[in-house]
Amino acid sequence: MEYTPSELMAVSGARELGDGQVVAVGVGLPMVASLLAKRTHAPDMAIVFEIGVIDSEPVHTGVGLADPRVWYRATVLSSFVDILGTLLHRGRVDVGFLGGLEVDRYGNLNTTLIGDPKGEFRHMVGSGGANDIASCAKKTVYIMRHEPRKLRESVSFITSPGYVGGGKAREEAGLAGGPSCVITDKAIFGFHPESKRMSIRSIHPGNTLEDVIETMGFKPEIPDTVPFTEAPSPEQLRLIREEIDPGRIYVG
Amino acid sequence: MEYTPSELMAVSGARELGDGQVVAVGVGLPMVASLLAKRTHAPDMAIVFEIGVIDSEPVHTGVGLADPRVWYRATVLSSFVDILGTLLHRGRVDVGFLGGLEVDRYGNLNTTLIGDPKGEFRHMVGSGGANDIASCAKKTVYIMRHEPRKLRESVSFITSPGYVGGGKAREEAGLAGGPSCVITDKAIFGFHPESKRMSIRSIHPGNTLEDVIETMGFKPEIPDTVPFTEAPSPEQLRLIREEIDPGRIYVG
Amino acid sequence: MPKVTGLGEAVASIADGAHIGLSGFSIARCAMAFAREIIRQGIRNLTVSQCVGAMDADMLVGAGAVDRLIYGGGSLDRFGLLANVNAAIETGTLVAEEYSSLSVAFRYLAGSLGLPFIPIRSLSGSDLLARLREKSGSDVATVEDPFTKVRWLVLKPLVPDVAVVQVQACDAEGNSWIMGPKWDNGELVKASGRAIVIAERVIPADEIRREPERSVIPGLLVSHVVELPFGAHPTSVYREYDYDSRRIEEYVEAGGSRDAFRAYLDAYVFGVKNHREYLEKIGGRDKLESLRADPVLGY
Amino acid sequence: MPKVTGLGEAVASIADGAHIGLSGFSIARCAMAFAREIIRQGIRNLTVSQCVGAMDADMLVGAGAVDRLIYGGGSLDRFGLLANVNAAIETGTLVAEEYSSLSVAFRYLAGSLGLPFIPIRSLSGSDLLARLREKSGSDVATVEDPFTKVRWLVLKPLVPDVAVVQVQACDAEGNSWIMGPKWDNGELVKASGRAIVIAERVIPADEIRREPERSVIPGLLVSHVVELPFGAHPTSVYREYDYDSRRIEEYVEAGGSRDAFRAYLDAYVFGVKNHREYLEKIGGRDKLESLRADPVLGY
Repeated sequence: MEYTPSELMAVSGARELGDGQVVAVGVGLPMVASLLAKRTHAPDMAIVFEIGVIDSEPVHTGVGLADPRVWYRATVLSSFVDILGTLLHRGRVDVGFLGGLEVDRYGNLNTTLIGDPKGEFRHMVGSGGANDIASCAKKTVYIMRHEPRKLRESVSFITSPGYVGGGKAREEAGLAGGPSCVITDKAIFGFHPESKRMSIRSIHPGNTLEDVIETMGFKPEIPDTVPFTEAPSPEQLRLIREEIDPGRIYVG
Repeated sequence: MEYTPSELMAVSGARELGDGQVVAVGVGLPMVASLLAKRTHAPDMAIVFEIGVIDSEPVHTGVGLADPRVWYRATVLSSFVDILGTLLHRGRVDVGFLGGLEVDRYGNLNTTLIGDPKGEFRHMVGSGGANDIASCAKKTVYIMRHEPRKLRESVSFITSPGYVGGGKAREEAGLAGGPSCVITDKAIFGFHPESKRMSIRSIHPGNTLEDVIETMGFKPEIPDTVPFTEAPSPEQLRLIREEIDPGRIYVG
Repeated sequence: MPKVTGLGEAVASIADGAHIGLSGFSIARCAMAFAREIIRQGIRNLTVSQCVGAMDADMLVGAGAVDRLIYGGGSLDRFGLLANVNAAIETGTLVAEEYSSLSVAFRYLAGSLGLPFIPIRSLSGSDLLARLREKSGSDVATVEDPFTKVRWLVLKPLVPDVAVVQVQACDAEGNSWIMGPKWDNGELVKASGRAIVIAERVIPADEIRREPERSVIPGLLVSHVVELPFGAHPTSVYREYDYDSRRIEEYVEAGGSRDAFRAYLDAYVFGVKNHREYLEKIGGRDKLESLRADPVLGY
Repeated sequence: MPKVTGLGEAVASIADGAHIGLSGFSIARCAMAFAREIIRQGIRNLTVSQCVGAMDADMLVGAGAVDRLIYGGGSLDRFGLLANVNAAIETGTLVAEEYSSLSVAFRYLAGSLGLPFIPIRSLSGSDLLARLREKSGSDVATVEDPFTKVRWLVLKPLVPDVAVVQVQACDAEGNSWIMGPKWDNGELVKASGRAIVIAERVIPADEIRREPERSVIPGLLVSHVVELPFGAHPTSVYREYDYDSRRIEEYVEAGGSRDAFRAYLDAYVFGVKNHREYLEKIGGRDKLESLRADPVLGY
């Protein structure tokens, strides 16, 4: 069955989530991936939004977390302190699911200052809850487009820390957890257990290793064997297309 | 107009409260005094109970704070953290209104360990919110029976600190505020501005200075002139008897 | 795994020696049926915490199920003192760590937020603090405020293994409403490792999802949901039923002596197999209907 | 003194240079009519704080009313960026202290509870922290946890002079309901010196007293109550009305340049005398009715 790169990203994201887990997400592909996991292998997973929303069941697509469409039929409507404090900071969030404008080879995310073609820095969206999630979740999963300007040797501003300078740097900053994988539209990356450098885990069907590496801003670690990413199942595709994102707002 | 000592205590307590103030109280005479103030000179005063109740309008007398009768028609029903945290600890409670089993000459309250006739100590109710109120309110007002065993030279256990050892001891313990007066059924006491020893402020009509002193466990400071406490007005008595405590549960 | 279970199964999930935080305040929303089942199952060596000690904790202490009580003092309001707690303190059979209401609430709050410690103005200058320093020096300390250089008392977070909370209504996942003041229950549940919810009524999830602002307990913290009408008897559940004065007075009278309290337990705990038999014993449907709350007054 | 006043009087109570905390999140429950009136009255040199920057803050910054912004980043969701905030940061006309959502929420929480400081795990290892240390070293520090000896980052409480909060309903004393997620509004109000409540509807106190569990803001913290239907337009108020996409897009287009934004202000702020004229200008009753929330969906 045919599928788009975005659909594979969503399906790959869903596979990172386990039943019974608590997952902190924003809108966009992370939300599609989470809803997909919940409707397939993880029915008892809890999906939380930072502003105070637990397990909503949207029937319309929203423009962001501030859109009441994404709060519909929640089980709890509360507050930042409730979600980011008593769940996340308390250590109850298993997976933080983040997008980003730029990520570096150590999994540090930048959503604050982005260089423009003139070499000047433009201020973007900053952290929101992303820094909190990257700092406090048991692990984080990133989803982003595979482009040289997005997958960078280093970022100009660490908004949300990954493994900081690599090695034990994250631990030394007092943080547990850290990014477990980066899902792009061409591949999935993990992190080397010691160096914490980004390492290719799998390549999406239809891409070559060369293409994957040439379209990023740095050369990732490459293990001896690189498998292809498992394709989406027809049922996963049906759920995304018919139930989760019928307007194809997120999964283009 | 005739009145009982309890009625004068309630009226004297009401006089310590100002309009617009936030007053933390327990049930009993402090509540009667507060409701009286609110229905007379302090309509915009807020009465708060530690368990999470603001400005209730009881129509039946309750057995204590845990009795839903005293929560009736509240404007807010919330929590300890809301009342004792965001109001009291935040510094927004103007007056804390406390009863006590024993108070010493420095205004320290004991509700924990009380000596029995055999010379043994019996464990009583402990603090509840009393220690918090005594520690954090801008000032505290005590209401208690005038008996030698209740007004003591020293207490065996400081549950809720007054001026601790007197002088600057309260400040040195890191606390502002402190007791402003003790209302008994025979007199009202203040505290000497420097020594922080209990000092007679006024005597209730019908009592003598000698009687007041002889029926306490220590000799208070006595200023040159000791006025009589102002008697209740007919309207105050009417409100207490007909509206606030018609069953005469608290004002015996 | 379905969370809706019987009381026996929920109670059996509590290990000897566990730290449980109880939902009661004085004579309101006490986990009484839960306490009776704990005693019946013979679970022991518990640590119990509560902002203000209540009838549920007192009964567990009276039955010898509690080694350690962390609380802010307490009573049965005008009905009397926590006679079993007080007696156990006086005879030294109970390690009691006494705080104030706010200091226990702040310890739960710190636990709920994953804070390493929480500063507080209360306790200073009191003998409560002096005793805490003697008994459990490791739970109180001081820290210098780096901004003002003032030294503050700080408390360690309090993190019960299990919160046991009596609520008016919840759904099958444990998403719960608590009507009336919540005292410490929100912070308690969120501090604890997990929660057991004992509900007067289990309602459809759709009802919860219609007013999600009312959810005080998120289901993801709940391990067991027990539907148990009148589970707080003889204490009250706001908007559901009033306290049962006669039965509380009977309890208070029994609290005067070891033998009398043993007789009380024999009658109301060991003498009945379960909550249903207990309700029959205290007067059955007629009695219970007489306690039903007036819908306007809430009691 | 009656608290119910017009918008003009409530806004006039805010001094130049005051620190105001705003209720908006992105494009939801923003204090837009309030922001327009601040600009009309020419109040300046404000410090504005918000967990996540929203349209209300962006408009005030664009009008030059703000010297200092304390926030956790932000956007107008898919409509666009906070163009005025970003431009003012880039040109250096705004002192922006950037945190994360939780760190601002924790600073409000500490302010609301009278804590001297609050420990947090967030920010460490990030350039947010590095910048905060450069810009406002006095608001972040470290403290050693006396229980574990681990060094923690701690934040100073954040205590706005005034919280400005857009709510669905309140009574004449300001006891308020907030439907939907409250994001930072509870902690904001309780941290602040006082609150101005802008309500879609002022309801009888009896209605508040029938469900006091729903009161998010106690009236005793409120100095002014302003009844102002559609006061958040073009942002949404859950269960009352949806956001107005066309008007938000118009705002976003204007945010691209100084001149265009000045023209926007001329049209929608300076070009109308008050909220009533503003509502006429954006389409009057027909337009507003088209935004009314569906009672089941809430939007």
